[in-house]
Amino acid sequence: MLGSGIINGLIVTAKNFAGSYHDPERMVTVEYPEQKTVLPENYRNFPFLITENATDPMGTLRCVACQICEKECPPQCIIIEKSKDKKPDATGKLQLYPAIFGIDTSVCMSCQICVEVCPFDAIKMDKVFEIATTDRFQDLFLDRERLAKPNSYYHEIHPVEAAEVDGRLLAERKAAEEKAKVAAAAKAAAAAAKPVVTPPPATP
Amino acid sequence: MSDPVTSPTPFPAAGNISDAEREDLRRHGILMTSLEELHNWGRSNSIWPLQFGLACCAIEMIAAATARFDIARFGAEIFRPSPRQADLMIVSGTVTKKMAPQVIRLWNQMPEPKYCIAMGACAISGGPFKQGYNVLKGIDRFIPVDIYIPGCPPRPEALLNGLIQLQKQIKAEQLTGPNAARFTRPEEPSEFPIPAYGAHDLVPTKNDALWAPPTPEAKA
Amino acid sequence: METLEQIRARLLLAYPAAQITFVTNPGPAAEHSLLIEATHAVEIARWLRDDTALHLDYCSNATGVDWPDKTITDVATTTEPDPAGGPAKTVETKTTRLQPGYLEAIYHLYSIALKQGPVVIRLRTANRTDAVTLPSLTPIWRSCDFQEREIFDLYGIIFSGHPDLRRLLMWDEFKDHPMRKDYVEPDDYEWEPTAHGAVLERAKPHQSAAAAPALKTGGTP
Amino acid sequence: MSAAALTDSFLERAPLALRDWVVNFLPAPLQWLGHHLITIIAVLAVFGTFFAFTTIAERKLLARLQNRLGPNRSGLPWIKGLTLFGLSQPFADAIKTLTKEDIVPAAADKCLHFLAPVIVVAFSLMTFAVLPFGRHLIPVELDAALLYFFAAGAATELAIFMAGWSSRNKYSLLAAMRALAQLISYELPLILSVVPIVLVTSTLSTQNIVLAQGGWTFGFLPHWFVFTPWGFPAFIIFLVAALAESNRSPFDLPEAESELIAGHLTEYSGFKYALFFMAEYFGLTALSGLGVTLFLGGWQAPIAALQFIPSYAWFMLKLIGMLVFFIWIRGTLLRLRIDQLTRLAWQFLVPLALLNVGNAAFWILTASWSGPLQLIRWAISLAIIVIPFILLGRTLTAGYAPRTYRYAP
Amino acid sequence: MNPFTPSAPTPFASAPGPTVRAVHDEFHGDLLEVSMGPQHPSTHGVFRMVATLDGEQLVKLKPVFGYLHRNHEKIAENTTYLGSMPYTDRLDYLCSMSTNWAYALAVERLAGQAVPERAQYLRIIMAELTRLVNHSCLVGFLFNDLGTSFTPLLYAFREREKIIDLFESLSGSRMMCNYQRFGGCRVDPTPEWLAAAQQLVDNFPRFLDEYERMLTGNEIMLARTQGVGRLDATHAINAGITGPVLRASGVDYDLRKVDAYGFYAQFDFRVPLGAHGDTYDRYMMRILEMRESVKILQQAFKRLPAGPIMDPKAKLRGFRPKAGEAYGRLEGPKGELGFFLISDGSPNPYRYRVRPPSLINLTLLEEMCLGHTIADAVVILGSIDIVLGEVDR
Repeated sequence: MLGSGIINGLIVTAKNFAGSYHDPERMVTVEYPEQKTVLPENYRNFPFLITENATDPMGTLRCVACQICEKECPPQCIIIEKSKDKKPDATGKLQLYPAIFGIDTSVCMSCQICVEVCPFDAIKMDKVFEIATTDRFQDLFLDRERLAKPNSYYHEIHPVEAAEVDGRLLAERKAAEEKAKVAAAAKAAAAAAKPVVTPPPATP
Repeated sequence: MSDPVTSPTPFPAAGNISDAEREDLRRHGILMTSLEELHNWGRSNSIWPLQFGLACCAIEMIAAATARFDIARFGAEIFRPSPRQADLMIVSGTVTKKMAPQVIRLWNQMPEPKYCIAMGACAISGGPFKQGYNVLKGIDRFIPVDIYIPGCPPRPEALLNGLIQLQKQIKAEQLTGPNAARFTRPEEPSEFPIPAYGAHDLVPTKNDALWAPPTPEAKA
Repeated sequence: METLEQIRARLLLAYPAAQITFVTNPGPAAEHSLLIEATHAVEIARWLRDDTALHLDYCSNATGVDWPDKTITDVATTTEPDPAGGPAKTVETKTTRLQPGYLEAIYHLYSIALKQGPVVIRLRTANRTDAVTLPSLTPIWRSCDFQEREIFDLYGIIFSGHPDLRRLLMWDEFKDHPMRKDYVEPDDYEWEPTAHGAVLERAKPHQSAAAAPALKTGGTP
Repeated sequence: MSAAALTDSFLERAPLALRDWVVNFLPAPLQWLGHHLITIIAVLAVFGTFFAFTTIAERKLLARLQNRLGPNRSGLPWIKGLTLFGLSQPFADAIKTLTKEDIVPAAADKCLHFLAPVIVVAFSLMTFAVLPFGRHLIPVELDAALLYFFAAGAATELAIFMAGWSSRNKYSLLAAMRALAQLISYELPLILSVVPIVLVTSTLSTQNIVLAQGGWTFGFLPHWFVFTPWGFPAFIIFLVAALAESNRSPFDLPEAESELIAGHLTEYSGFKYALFFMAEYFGLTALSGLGVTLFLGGWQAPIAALQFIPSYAWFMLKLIGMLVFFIWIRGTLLRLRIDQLTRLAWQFLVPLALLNVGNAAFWILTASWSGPLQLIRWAISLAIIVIPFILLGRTLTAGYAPRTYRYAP
Repeated sequence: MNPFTPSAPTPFASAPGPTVRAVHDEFHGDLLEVSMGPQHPSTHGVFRMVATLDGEQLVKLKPVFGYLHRNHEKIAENTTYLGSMPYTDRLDYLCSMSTNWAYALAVERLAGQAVPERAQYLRIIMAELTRLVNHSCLVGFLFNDLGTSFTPLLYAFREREKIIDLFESLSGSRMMCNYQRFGGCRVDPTPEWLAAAQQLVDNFPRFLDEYERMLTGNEIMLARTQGVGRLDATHAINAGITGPVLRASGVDYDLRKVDAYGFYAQFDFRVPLGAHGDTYDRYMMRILEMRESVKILQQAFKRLPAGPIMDPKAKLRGFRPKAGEAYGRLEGPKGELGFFLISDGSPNPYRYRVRPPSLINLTLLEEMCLGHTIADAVVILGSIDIVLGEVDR
């Protein structure tokens, strides 16, 4: 009969109306500034740089200025300038570091490709999204100082991933140390066997 | 962007007293209000955006209006399709050169006081598509933008955050005095020239009176 | 479905005057194609659509490709017998030639009725400047309508016989064909804080004599 | 306490007493003027506030229908952290719209463009004059109150036409045309749906119509016209026509947002837009008030035992109920097309309303039937309306039915 | 009706819609030209239609494109193969997952790249979830065009948010998932994720039932959509219309069955077909396809094998396919989504072309709308389901 479809519709909306008072399925509003949705572990917004030590962020950047991310970044929003000198990284090896590292967040498309291609686990994705601003030239270009965040912060926002990365880095470091040790031992043995021959330069 | 020079007023009017002072008076039971405050309260709680989506960010703008995020809580769910009734233009998405004249025309059709939010990387700077030949590198080349919300696309919460910032900005606006809001000053333009379609690009490519990126010297 | 060679053979039977070249695709996809001479393109297209064994009633994709002029270095190796009777000598003669550029329109045809395909056909213009006219296949497959307009817009191929050949994406006053490889983008590089590589070259004139990337705020530690 | 004492209690008399008390301060020759002015101011104040809260109620109810919260944090300008559940939202909107720049398009007919919102508000307010808000509360006691109401109500559509025509906007023009088509189509069923009541009560006075609905069977079955076999269909026709007259969803064609931007309002900004907005709600409120008056017993209490609650409170409650129903409809239904809109009016509502007039006549003729005859009277009366309803409904929806689909083999 | 009539259709001879009554000739009335868009509430973005009206009736309708032409193809030709992947998210921004897949499919064909089994299953899961997102949003928008006060749209978005949350917790972004890679997928879902997805899918039919109860039988809805915007099969095929719009006209052509790309051949699902090709059929195709998608998803969750999600030979950086060309296509939620790639052996594609279903499905828009009113035109446009990012690219 004419009208039955309309009445069915009215019943559905009435159900939703009533449900909005008692059924959390039918009242899904999250009152944003007061309540916040828990961002998932994988959430990504803009990249940041990891520093090993929070007290000396610029001195302990993991980034070695290899410029892979600069090249791979699809919208080309990363700029890196290599340092002229080298300084020791966490393992004590001498490495280049970025004299300039800038990301233009007004261009960045949060695609995470920089993170994927980084061989040093130096750049990761941040979760901060409340960054509305009134001046795009000043506030949306992030330089090295504003990009650097300590490893502890990384653990805070991506606990699972950070633990995995740290484990991997530690294993690599250990392997490197083992190798160095073996090399040193071999060198020592060689030196003991043939004291006359000058040892070959140690390979890093 | 246009921060007028702050000159000290010798006799601060009621509207010019600071928040702290007002809080202090409040604690003593004195309600200090003024026409200005009432006006700003009304405007900041009734921001009707223009129903106008350009690209990907428009979906997140719609999402901000849906049940989960509910922009209605701020009194801003009345998306007016006609610019005549809108207070806020959310430029949500890539502004192409073909679209730019229309966007500026819409802005010109909006009555004062009006505000503009550039939502997402594309609206701010052209974003990932800035290398494209038909993409305008930022809507602020032609119209003044109050709030920039970076992200690609920004979460609906980020849009709400931008809206809250805009509300704060409106609440801090003054109607008179040297720091008066833009829309009260007759010398500030309300309409902006609309570029023409040229043979290779828009003519002109930017509004020089409005858009001045910092030069490296100025920065250093 | 018949192989492309069989189709070509049948086409040549039907249109003996037409020039139909088999274009091999060296990649793993091995989607070979038929290069069809422009003068017979419409008839051949109609034949492909109406042929009962093929019934290619659906043109999925029509696209333009720009092949600019290219200097090709041919290396010809010839073995010359040593007149002295020694081992034959291999001589490499390098000849450079200018391969004239052309614009190409590629159509991917399928059959919805027989659920088969694709058959890829190509049409080529004579050059990239003045002889850029190709016959439109829109009267055969309506789906080419917007796609051919797009090719006209972005590549500048003029499709004769198209019912409504206007620019599709760019505005009407626009002069260039932006998808061509030699297109120069308009200069709007005033603010490029992360310029490097090609972008830096374009941005340099806008930056001051210092030409240093902006925002060198971070000092060396 | 006797019934008379109940219906004439202090609360019932309070508004009148207050008015008389104020009027007495005036010199005698001016008292009639004061009398009317106070009435007008009271109506404006009450329904102005009512309008404000209708808008927030609509926004909140729609929000709840859509599983969200709706405006809830406007608060007050001078107290931080106070939200008042967003009840101050309409006042914020009012302040904003009042201070907004007013744009008149260069090409517009300036005079008509200005007049349209004024007229639309004026006429929609005039309709309140004849609504009996309570036992003793009626601004003007007119004998031809119903005629007056419809005359004033129809004028608002003309104002919409003025707005659409004067804006010189193509969308506005289309909206204006639609508004006229809608006006002509729905004025007829609206009036025809009221005719049975005039027939039964033989009066055009709204107050008398309400009085005619007084009384209860067994003390709890009110003698409202909606509970009669001719009154209920008339009420439904009235509801549909009222929705169309006030341009509400599903008949919001003149300002069809998804088709015509904002229809006749496209070129209106600031205060003038607010006036239209206000007029829309005034019109809706007035039509709902008329519906309450004609079909839902006006200010009469639903149960005899509840008579101690003053009559104007009952009127307001019923009015709110009607408005909530309209909001509910708006939250659910989709828009008709213009040809379907006119078809619904001319091929369905008008014939049905005409039949219903006959139905009412039958009801009057058989007023003396009682006992088992009463049942027959009900059955015949119901048949007169239900059978045509089904038949007309079938022709109206001929060719439209849900379908079943096949799947690919 | 046999859609495959042997005689060739003449595309411009007759419009498939009802013939336009020449009322204006009789009354010498003026025609009104209305430009709808690029800012219009129901053009779904910055699409523009220049409509010529006779009263309310359309006598001419010219679509105007390009307001969102953001040079995707040109940018992709200057970027590496991997670098274009996040751009494909922004093509059809409602269904980034399936657009990702279409691009990955084309590149995998171009490079001869194998994909492990688990990744294939994950791709199907993502593509079908995307279909649910797209179709539920579409019907929401369609009802918005039909004049509801956002209620169905908000119900649809309520469900969309649930799926979007899944995407976000897996890929990190709500809309721009950037999830597929050449040779597999980027992230392996955890068992908790799969359980949550399974639960969502199990509950989805309940939403559909409620939605249908609310609107499918509604008399106004029936009157507004049935018989509106008819499209017959012959014209539809000739105009290259694909996806649910084509199937609503009764043509059995679903690439999941025809090409059986991915592992679709192993799944049991049906392809719904319409009979009238009108707006109502197009709406119902979406509803029925969602029900079939739920079936596919349930099978996929049941059978999801363990194993790697990336082919070990796949390269992330320095990806250079051999010279050649490939056309990869799949059944996107909006129709046949194809990518045509020409490689010259360099890290960037020489030619990168998107075959946009949204654009080509608009080919017959004018013919479908003629003779109907302006109110129907927006509904017809809504039922075609376009996304401007894909139309203009």
